[in-house]
Amino acid sequence: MKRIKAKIVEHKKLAPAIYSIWLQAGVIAGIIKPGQFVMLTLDECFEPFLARPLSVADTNRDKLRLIYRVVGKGTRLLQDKKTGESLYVLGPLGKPVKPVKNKKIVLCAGGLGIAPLLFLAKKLSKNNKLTLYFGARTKRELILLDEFMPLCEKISLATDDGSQGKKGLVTDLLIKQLIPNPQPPTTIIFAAGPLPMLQKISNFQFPISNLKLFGFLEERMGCGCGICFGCGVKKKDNGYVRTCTDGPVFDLNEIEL
Amino acid sequence: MKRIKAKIVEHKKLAPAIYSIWLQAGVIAGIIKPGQFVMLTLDECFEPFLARPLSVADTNRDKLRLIYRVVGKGTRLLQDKKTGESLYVLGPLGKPVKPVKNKKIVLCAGGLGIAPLLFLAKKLSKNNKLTLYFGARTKRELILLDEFMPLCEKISLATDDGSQGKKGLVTDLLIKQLIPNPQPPTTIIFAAGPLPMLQKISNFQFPISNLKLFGFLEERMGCGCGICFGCGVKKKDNGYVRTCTDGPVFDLNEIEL
Amino acid sequence: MKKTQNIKIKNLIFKNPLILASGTFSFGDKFISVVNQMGGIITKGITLQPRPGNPMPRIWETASGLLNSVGLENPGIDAFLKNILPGLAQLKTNLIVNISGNQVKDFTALAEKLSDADIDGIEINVSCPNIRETDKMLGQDPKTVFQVVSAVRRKTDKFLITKLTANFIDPLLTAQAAKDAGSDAVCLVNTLYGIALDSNTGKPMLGGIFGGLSGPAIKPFALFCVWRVASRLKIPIVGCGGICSADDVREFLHAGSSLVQIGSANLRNPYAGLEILHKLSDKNFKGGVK
Amino acid sequence: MKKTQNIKIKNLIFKNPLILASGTFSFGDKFISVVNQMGGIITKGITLQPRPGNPMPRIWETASGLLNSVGLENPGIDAFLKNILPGLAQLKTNLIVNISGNQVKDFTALAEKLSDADIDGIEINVSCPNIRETDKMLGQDPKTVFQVVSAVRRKTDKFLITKLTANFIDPLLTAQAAKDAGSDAVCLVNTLYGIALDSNTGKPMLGGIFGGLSGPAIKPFALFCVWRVASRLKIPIVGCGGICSADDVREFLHAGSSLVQIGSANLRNPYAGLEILHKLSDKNFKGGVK
Ligand SMILES: Cc1cc2nc3c(=O)[nH]c(=O)nc-3n(C[C@H](O)[C@H](O)[C@H](O)COP(=O)(O)OP(=O)(O)OC[C@H]3O[C@@H](n4cnc5c(N)ncnc54)[C@H](O)[C@@H]3O)c2cc1C
Ligand SMILES: Cc1cc2nc3c(=O)[nH]c(=O)nc-3n(C[C@H](O)[C@H](O)[C@H](O)COP(=O)(O)OP(=O)(O)OC[C@H]3O[C@@H](n4cnc5c(N)ncnc54)[C@H](O)[C@@H]3O)c2cc1C
Ligand SMILES: Cc1cc2nc3c(=O)[nH]c(=O)nc-3n(C[C@H](O)[C@H](O)[C@H](O)COP(=O)(O)O)c2cc1C
Ligand SMILES: Cc1cc2nc3c(=O)[nH]c(=O)nc-3n(C[C@H](O)[C@H](O)[C@H](O)COP(=O)(O)O)c2cc1C
Ligand code: FES
Ligand code: FES
Repeated sequence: MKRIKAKIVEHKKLAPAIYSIWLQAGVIAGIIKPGQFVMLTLDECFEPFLARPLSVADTNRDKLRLIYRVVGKGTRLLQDKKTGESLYVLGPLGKPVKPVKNKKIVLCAGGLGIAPLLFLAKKLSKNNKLTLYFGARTKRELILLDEFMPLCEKISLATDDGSQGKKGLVTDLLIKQLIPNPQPPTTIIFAAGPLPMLQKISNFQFPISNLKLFGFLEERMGCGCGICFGCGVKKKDNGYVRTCTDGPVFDLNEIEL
Repeated sequence: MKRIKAKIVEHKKLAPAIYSIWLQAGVIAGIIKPGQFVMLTLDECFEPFLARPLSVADTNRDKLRLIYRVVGKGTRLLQDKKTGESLYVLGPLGKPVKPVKNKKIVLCAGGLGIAPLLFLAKKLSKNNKLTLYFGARTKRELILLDEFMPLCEKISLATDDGSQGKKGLVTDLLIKQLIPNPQPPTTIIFAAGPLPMLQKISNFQFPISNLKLFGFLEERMGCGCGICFGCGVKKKDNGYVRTCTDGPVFDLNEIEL
Repeated sequence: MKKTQNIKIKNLIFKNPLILASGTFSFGDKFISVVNQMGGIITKGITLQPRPGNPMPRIWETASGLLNSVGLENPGIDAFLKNILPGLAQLKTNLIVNISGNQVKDFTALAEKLSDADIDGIEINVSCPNIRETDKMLGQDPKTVFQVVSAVRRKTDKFLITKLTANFIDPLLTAQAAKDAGSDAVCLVNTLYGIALDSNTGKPMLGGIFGGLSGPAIKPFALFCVWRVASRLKIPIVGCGGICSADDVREFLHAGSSLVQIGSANLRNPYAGLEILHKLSDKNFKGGVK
Repeated sequence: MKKTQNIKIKNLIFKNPLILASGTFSFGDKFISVVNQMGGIITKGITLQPRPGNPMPRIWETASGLLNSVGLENPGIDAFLKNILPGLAQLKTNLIVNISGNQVKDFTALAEKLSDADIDGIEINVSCPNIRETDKMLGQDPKTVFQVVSAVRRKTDKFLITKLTANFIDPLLTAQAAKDAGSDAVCLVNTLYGIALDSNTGKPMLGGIFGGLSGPAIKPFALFCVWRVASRLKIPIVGCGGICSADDVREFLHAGSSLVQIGSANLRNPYAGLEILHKLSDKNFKGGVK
């Protein structure tokens, strides 16, 4: 794990309030894997005091790509940063997703959950068959589709307002399209998105034998690196695990959402 | 008094760590007078929490010019602001210098004290004879000379390192050059600069009858507008006056420095 | 802007829950248009004798807050009544006078002098960190709080707020004492103790050596104090500490305040009270944590 | 970097004044290279029985600080001794175990179990805002502090730090009690109480409802507590509260601390301790305010 001052090499808007940023992040970019994340410190000043967790959406040698939505103080500060400016990056953090082969991979993204799934898709597409279910509020937030196109066999879209794809929740779409068609027993679902989406998927009884079901959790974090015990997730068999060091990707059968 | 969101229309470096900034400050620019100042709030965030006082160095219709040295958190934030960005300006604050006619005006500036004296010089030069004594650390910090040139009959310079003008303190220069030459009884000295400079001038017994001696004080401020009682200056005849509402320009015979 | 709801405590009606805090808005003589739109204004602390205040610097900025050791600079009660109060007669809001002293009899005398004055209430400040004549703040001992408030109550029928400290004392104890002594409300909380030193020389940064810490930095603590007292004692609470936004006001109302005071935010921006008022919609708050 | 000076208190030598604060650096099992360069590390608080900790969220950011209601999540003393401590044997710095409990006999039992352990000291935490089994913190009563520290002292010769609160109690009183009971040092101060509410719904933001406030926000108050106790009582002080820079460390040393703890700063940046160490030159500090 390293903490480095990283220069912004590209910063662009993908949709209203959604940005993609490429950082020169040296060794961190070189070793980080899908499922992992970084913590960003945006300013020398103490407001905000804590660093902010963001998933890795892609890498390219010593460059790291993050995709974020502006929701509060920290992301607003990030939005204001210009190409050439720097910020601090701590990483890689969390456990990488274990590489798999010859599986049927179902990716289910809600909103910005698409970001970590892009990195994952790039790694898994060589040796597996990928399907993407992607839901967003509206057409303009269905970002990154051109990048998923060459990676996936099939892409199904949903929007809250029906402006593109099915109108409604992506989980409904997933269940409706997946279930009538028997799935191979090698199916793995990776879900990333808001908590209600993960809960819905976690609670649904998929009629798929041997189904593995992983969720990308975005629990509120203190340190991001295992030292503050601030990010516990309840295990089904009692006790807490840490999102930051035991996750953030969890087998949804093992935890309580 | 008003508080307005002011756009930066020009921001440029005059010397290392010294900047000139022009703000679109609407009505504030229109009514502010020499001797007065503004308080700047740089950020929505609470660090720094308080606004920062800066003297007015010039105006042009609805535009306001400030000249500042980067010394800490607030001025560093200001330095980072780009043309087109905005900040909050509260003003006009403080008492204007009373306009005078047919006087011999001696301006004595130490460092950034030159900023408020520029605005004053522009107003007084029409009806008075001006002399400028200006001391700075080094040649590069002898800023704004080209703007003072047309306003003053005489300019005398000093630098700490002797890189331009006399080597040494501007106060020594002032005393040395002013005193051997009898001055008219209509002389007014306006001094702006660091506290030790003002103290030296205040304590010196100028052999000039009817000499008026004014100093621009830069006491640490809370509100800048008379509501917190945080900026008292001790009067010689006991009690405190407020730098922000009774000053910041004071008759140096009336206060204790 | 929707009209905010009147709040009535005892006989006093506040047109909205926002009060400008003592020491952060002069005597109500500045920014009159702001003052008039607030629910009330509390004057700078007044003492029996004039006080010149502490040496400079009196303000030291800290992370998301500030220390002050203004030291209760004020002209004394007689000069206040004679020179300042008449100028406040036209104010269109509740005018509350903040009083301070070293001992019970100071407060008795102050209350007596104010009992016929044209003011809407008195805030009894037993929590000023800049009163140095006594080793402890008066407000650090429930018995003393009871004595001070009783003494004032005997002299006047005016609306009384007792302004409490949470420095080294559980404000629940002193709030109970203030209530028992007949205070109509309590203000929670005054500044925390604080000090700043020059990291090179060790010299204190404030002329008064130490001072009171205020601003957003203390908000979670102030809110805790309000929440603690509100959930255990029935007395109207005026919340105070770090309030800078309409959301902050809502938090304090939820925690159990009936009114709030805006202090340091005025230093940052003298129009803060007004801006907060404009953002405060007419939601009908019910006290208590959900 | 110049070498910083050793600090010796009782029998224990600290190679520099920087200690990683309890609860902000796991058990010393993470970032070992950082831990080894510090003057010491204090483990997450350990209790007699395992504790699962509080529900989420456990951390809530505030202006220049944060609230935590982690709730002393820990595996309990037996599991700590069996599973965690052996892994810490190679640490090249002072390992101090922070212990917490609801009553005196918890501390007695904890001290007994630790008395033969391979550790350099014990920090007695009587100031945790997240112990909810009792209405008051143990550390809010000087008599209780005396009892707890005496009980631990009877069971062990180990270096003892008593970690005090300044919530609603003058730490001078509890520092005196800790000293009288044989504590080798006191740590000033643990977190302040704090709460945050959803401004719309009034719902508490922390799973544990309220929590402890830490970070730069509380620094002026923590420094005041150190300064107050240091100027009135002779006992080594470990300063704590909002320390984020070498200048902050110097301020605390000037105020009268012998050592300091770095807490929240580690959450922001786990290398904070190391960065502060690099900036701390070998100035020979003399305690006391100039
Ligand atoms: C492992 C991990 C990976 C993440 N990856 C991404 C990513 O790739 N792209 C992205 O846009 N976001 C991601 N997030 C969420 C992101 O960290 C938050 O949006 C961000 O920290 C908000 O910071 P802020 O200062 O702008 O908002 P704040 O001002 O702190 O909060 C604004 C609002 O967002 C809510 N919020 C803040 N943090 C969280 C959180 N962790 N969980 C739930 N609600 C929160 C607050 O309650 C508040 O309502 C990730 C979070 C985690 C834990
Ligand atoms: C009426 C008035 C007019 C001023 N006009 C100008 C001007 O035209 N140009 C200009 O460059 N500066 C001017 N100043 C000074 C300016 O306000 C400070 O330099 C500025 O506030 C520093 O802010 P900061 O956040 O960068 O520094 P901080 O981080 O707050 O402090 C950095 C250093 O500067 C010192 N400092 C900060 N404020 C003051 C102060 N008011 N007096 C003395 N020392 C201080 C601090 O002690 C510290 O050592 C004026 C001050 C006043 C009161
Ligand atoms: C500069 C300053 C002066 C103050 N003077 C007084 C005073 O005279 N009397 C008083 O009761 N409180 C005084 N206070 C305390 C405030 O009224 C308020 O209780 C405190 O600052 C906390 O609120 P805040 O965080 O909103 O500022 C003063 C505060 C400041 C910042
Ligand atoms: C997340 C977190 C967990 C903490 N856990 C403990 C603990 O288990 N035991 C303890 O004595 N103090 C605990 N503390 C308090 C810190 O050790 C420290 O005293 C306090 O945070 C003030 O210092 P700071 O402002 O540098 O953080 C914790 C603090 C934080 C932020
Ligand atoms: S965020 Fe600190 S332990 Fe996970
Ligand atoms: S700075 Fe507040 S009264 Fe002058």
